[in-house]
Amino acid sequence: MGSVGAKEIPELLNAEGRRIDGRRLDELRPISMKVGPLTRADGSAFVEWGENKVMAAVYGPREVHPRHLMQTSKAIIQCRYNMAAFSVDERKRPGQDRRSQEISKVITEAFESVVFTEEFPKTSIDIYIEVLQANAGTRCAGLVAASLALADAGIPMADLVASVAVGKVAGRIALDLKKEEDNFGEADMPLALVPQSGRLVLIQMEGHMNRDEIREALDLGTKGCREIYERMRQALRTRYEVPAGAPAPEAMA
Amino acid sequence: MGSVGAKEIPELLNAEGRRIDGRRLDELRPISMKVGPLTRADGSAFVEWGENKVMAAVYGPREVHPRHLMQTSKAIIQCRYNMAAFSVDERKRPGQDRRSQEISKVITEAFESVVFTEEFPKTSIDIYIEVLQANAGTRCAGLVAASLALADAGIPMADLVASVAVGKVAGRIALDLKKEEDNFGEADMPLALVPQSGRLVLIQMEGHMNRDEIREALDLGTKGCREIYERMRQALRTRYEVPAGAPAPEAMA
Amino acid sequence: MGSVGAKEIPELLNAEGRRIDGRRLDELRPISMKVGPLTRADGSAFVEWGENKVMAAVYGPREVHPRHLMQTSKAIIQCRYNMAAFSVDERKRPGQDRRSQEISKVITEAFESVVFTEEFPKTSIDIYIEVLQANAGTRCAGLVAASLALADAGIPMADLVASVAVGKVAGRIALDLKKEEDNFGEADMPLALVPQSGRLVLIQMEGHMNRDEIREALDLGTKGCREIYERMRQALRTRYEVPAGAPAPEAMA
Amino acid sequence: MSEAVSAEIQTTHIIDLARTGHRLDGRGVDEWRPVTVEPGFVKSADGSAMVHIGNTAVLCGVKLEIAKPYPDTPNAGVLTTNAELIALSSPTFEPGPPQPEAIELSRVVDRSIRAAETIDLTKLCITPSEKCWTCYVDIHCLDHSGNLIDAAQLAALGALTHSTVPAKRFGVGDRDYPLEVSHFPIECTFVRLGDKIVADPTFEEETAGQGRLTVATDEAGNVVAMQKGKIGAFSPDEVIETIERSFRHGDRLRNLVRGN
Amino acid sequence: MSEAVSAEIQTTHIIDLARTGHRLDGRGVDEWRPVTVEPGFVKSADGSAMVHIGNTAVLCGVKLEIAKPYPDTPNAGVLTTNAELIALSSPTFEPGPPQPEAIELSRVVDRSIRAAETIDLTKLCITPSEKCWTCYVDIHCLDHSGNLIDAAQLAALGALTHSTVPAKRFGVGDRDYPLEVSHFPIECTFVRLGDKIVADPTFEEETAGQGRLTVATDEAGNVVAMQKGKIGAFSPDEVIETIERSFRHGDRLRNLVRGN
Amino acid sequence: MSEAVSAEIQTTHIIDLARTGHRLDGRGVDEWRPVTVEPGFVKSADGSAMVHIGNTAVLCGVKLEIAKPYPDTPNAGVLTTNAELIALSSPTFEPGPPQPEAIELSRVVDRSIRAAETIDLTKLCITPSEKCWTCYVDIHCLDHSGNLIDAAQLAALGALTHSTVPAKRFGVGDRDYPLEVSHFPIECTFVRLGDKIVADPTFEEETAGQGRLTVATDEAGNVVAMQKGKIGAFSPDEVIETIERSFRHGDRLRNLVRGN
Repeated sequence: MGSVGAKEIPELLNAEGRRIDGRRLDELRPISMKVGPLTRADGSAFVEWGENKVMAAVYGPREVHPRHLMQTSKAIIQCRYNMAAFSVDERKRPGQDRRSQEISKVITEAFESVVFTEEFPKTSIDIYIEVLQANAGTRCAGLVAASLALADAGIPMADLVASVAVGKVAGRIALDLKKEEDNFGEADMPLALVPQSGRLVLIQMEGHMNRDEIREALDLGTKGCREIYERMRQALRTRYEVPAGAPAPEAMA
Repeated sequence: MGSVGAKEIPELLNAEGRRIDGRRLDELRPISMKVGPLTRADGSAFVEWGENKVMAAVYGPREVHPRHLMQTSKAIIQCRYNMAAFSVDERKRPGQDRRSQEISKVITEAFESVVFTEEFPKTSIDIYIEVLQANAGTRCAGLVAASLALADAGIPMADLVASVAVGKVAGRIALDLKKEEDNFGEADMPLALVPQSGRLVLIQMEGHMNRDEIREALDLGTKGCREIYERMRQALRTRYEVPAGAPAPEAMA
Repeated sequence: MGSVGAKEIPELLNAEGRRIDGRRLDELRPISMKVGPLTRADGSAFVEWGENKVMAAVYGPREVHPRHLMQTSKAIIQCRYNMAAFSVDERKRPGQDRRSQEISKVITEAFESVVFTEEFPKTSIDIYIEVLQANAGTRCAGLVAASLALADAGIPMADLVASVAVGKVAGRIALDLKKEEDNFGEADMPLALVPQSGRLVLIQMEGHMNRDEIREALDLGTKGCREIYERMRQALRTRYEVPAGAPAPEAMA
Repeated sequence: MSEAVSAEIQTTHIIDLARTGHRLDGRGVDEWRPVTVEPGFVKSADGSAMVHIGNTAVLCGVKLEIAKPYPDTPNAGVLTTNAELIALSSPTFEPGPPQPEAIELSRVVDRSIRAAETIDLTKLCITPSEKCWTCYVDIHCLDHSGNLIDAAQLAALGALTHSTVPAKRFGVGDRDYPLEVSHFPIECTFVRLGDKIVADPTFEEETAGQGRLTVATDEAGNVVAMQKGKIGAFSPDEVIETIERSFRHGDRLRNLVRGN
Repeated sequence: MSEAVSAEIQTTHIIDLARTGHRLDGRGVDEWRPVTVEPGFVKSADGSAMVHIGNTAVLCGVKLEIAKPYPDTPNAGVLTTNAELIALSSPTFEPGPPQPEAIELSRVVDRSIRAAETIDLTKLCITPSEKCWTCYVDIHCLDHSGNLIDAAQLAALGALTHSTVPAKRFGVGDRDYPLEVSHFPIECTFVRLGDKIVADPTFEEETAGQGRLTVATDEAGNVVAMQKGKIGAFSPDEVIETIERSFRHGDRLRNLVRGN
Repeated sequence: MSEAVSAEIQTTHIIDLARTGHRLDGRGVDEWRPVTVEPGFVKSADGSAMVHIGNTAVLCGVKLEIAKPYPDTPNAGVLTTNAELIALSSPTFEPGPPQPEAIELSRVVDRSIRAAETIDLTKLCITPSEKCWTCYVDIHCLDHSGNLIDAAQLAALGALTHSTVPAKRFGVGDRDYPLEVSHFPIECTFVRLGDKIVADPTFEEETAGQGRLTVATDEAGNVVAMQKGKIGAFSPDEVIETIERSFRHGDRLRNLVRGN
């Protein structure tokens, strides 16, 4: 959106209603999730989603550092979303830029809305998300990976958080934008859903959508999140080899 | 002073002894002071002085942050003088540069010389000065605004601190330089006076003045500070609607 | 080593086996050591070695700053190696660059290997090394100066640490490289020796040396360190006017 | 009574009040505090506006300078938004580098202006690949009594709307001329208090809030930006309802900025 | 039992074991954990390799960009190595600017590659004094289970060995071509445990270690870099012995990187 | 006895002594410690001077490099003064970015040199708008035993007075030549101790001091810079008296720097 000066705009939707990579408007990119790939972290997950590769790790509940952030009535959540220098086309200088800091903040707030932080006063639950290869939707992939890592670490929470972006591409509402769609589309709206409550804990949006389009996008995004949610539960089942259909989310602690 | 490479020097003093803006050598620029414009701060003041606009706020006495600066026998004063990016002709990068840090230091020391800090051990009195529009003499305007904000916050002090700059312009000693006079004049000397004791708590100077000129400048500057002082008392009276002539400075606490 | 694009390579070794400054391969540059030149520090030393001038100061054992680095079972050593802006041909920006930080780390570890840190739990021993004029081998000169400053501060240690660099110049193993030899030679290997134990507490190396050359370099470097060690003992004797041959290193505390 | 306890009591009180459709300052759930926009407050800026929303005060200054276009946008100028949550404005802010809250503020304001194509950046190009205008939008918060985002966005839009391109001063034109503003996005922020979603929250309401939602709408009926913030959640229906309310408030505030 | 006390007991246990030639994970003194090198892990990089040494995981990505040569090396490109000990990889790391440990890591890896003349930098020059390639070697540690230096160096060498120079993409050539790698230095790290010097230390062995020694050797029988680290000391004879062991391990690991 | 209490006792003692015109080290109120200026201390600098005032030791190095003039001063070179209060020089300093004390020091020294027009910056221009000399004045405090400002200013003036412009080395001239120094400002610092104002304060006197005043005078009878520092106040008459004393000391110190 607003890509001033961009030269050639690819055909984002063909006559058959297929997108640049052959997907339908309501179709997710291929996704695979691996729970527990890291040994030092308390919980971890690796998510490959389209051409995104994202690793997440969780440490805690543990001592708060720096100390002055400690809260006496609950755990604090500290999330750090970071992109590897080589994860994007043009090398990104190492360190947190403003975009990373904003994303870290909204992801932190999304998880603060579901983790039972009051069970661990005076501690910190630290979430690290590393984007190793990026192709639009990294914050959603990061949320999914972090959700799995939190479950892997045994952090009690109301539900897994599922996430996907929805947007407007060639005038149509489309699920799970890839890079070209994000760059040349008309709108992008990352969402994160708590499936059991049906409420959104992350909403961002940029571009142009009218009332009806927003409504359609929220519907499609919610549906996409529920699809992701099932994959997440499957990944956790695979990890722990629990019989299918069993674990109520409350039991994850 | 020392403006290397400057192109055109304006006529700073005309045949009638009038300055670039029509003032006499011993005349202040127009000044207005408003006490208490901010609601979150414990004390505040807004000063418009010539084309300067300066806001000051005081917080405290309050907990010291960072902790290791705490002093067991008295309050510390932490003053931060800052210029808004848009306050000067060429945009100033946000953040403290070396000039701002030096000014913050000398203003801090000026107030440490009059505030009864020993009454509030282990606390901090924080003074924030924001220059919103700058036209020479901002540190003096900031001192005046901060003085009023301290009084507004009820911080006990020996006296209000009054401040003005004096300088040398077209070979003559002049009060309260404006930007062109500061840029093309021969010397600039900001002063801050404690009127009741007749002592200076801030003195800086740059340029060229001989013994006699310095003497004359100190006289004129002291006189200017006393004039400012009366305006400050008036502004506080207006704020608190105290009958004129009443408040002994010790009672300001 | 690896000086890409360097224009003219000087003749580093002449037909008589003499180096660019007339030294033999196993010969040290002139060296002078002064113990205790500074009055504020607990211990200090100034070393001129070839065209290097290095000042070292030691403070402590004293309170640890920042606090969270404190160790309950021993003193921590904090060493900061720093180059003055004017110490090198092309002005160095003030502040610690990555090279300085690495050198500070390896010097810290060298001294942690000999200082009896367990005698001073919960304290810090701070070593500051300032390179005022640099001409290859500054980390070795810094180690020597710091060693003397530690002794001057009365810090108990197993032994003085002696240090020298050895390298490969025009195909031959040479002691104590100067700048041209370092720039145009084939290898550089700074060493720090604990003479009484015969063990190395600092080893770094860069360049090309085969097995035999490494062996020869370790021999020559060890020998060089022992020569430096004698000079160090002499400098301490001069400072304290202790009869020659007396002080067992353990008694330095 | 400790500060934490008193804050918790206030939070409970604010939420209880909201349940009955009331607010601490007597406003209705969808009612704003008085809003004023004062353009031209700072003479040293190329454009500026002081905005008050109740006691909340935000000053924005715009400066234009000449720079080189970015290699990937050779035909466009540059827009840069920066917000400073200076310690003067609130006891909760500290001096130092921008904290996440300030970064989010500047990015959310920037996003509304950029997404709405408020400024046509190609018109800020002077010579392609060579010379362009960089437009700095600097937001200076003076009194943080709640709803900084909307005050900051209004100040930014107000400052841009009354800005001058200093072409003559920089020697790239015969005269200075007004900066062209193509679209007027307005950002509206809400917080959840129990089952109510209130507009234009005060500082106390933000503290008590259980989720914050900001919606930017333009004059053509588009949503151009959204941001959910703070701990809390919204149902899709609540989002839709909030968007409708944002359209209504947006029209009124837009007229205020444009001086209609 | 406090964490410090339990760490001390483990240290004593590890050193006692070593005295008898044993290690916690059953390896011999000179035995390595399984090593894998997976090139091409990251598509967005011009070259990359994921390296595992046991549980230790390090990812390296190489990016080439066009820059101006340094004035003192007008005929050469630039090689820049950077290592991030990100907090994800270990409970002992914290977010923030690189700490001494990360700086040492990147400098030790860089030194082996630079000293061995792995990349002929003059071949990265495009137009002398005007244009050259800057080759960024970014090392991202993912799981710190000991011996990060060797994993990082192997990842860097692996990524360089499988890198493409994007000449076509940057418009300075007709086609992208493989980056030429001239030499293959391999770094081997050891720690002292009592009187034994063990290869490829785990995290626990590094913590217990009484001195660390890293030796980089090339395929022609040269030592190209060394670094002693941590508290502890080595005799010259021990250094010589460690070098011999590094030559042996180096040959095996070199084949792994080169895909032989 | 705590450190704070012992410092307070010393302060009281110093002020009591001063009342009777005495000082801890036996000097008179207007008496300086021995001053030495050693030019050429550092060979790697283009100019340098080591200055001792009693035990206080400050080293200044000057380096000249080629740069581009600032757009607003196309016919002038650049002078940059930087002071490092390195932790080596005093138990009260810590490593890290310059603190306010170091910033004030460098700015006060810089102000005297700049205001006195010590160096004619137009003579540092090589090609207008294209090329000029940047003159870096780096001040390195080695032993802080009081009166750093005067020691630093003397070191800076001494280094500049004995500097060489490396025109040949940088290929912009046939030969290196001496930097031309046009004026010789000298800074003199005083602290108030009760009703006395003493010259050249020691570290202990600065700690006990109730206000510090620095006056820079030139060889033509001008005051060129002043700075009041620390908690305390001065009457206008005291300022006048201090200026007179600065003129007297200035003449003597100026001869020392110029080697007369």
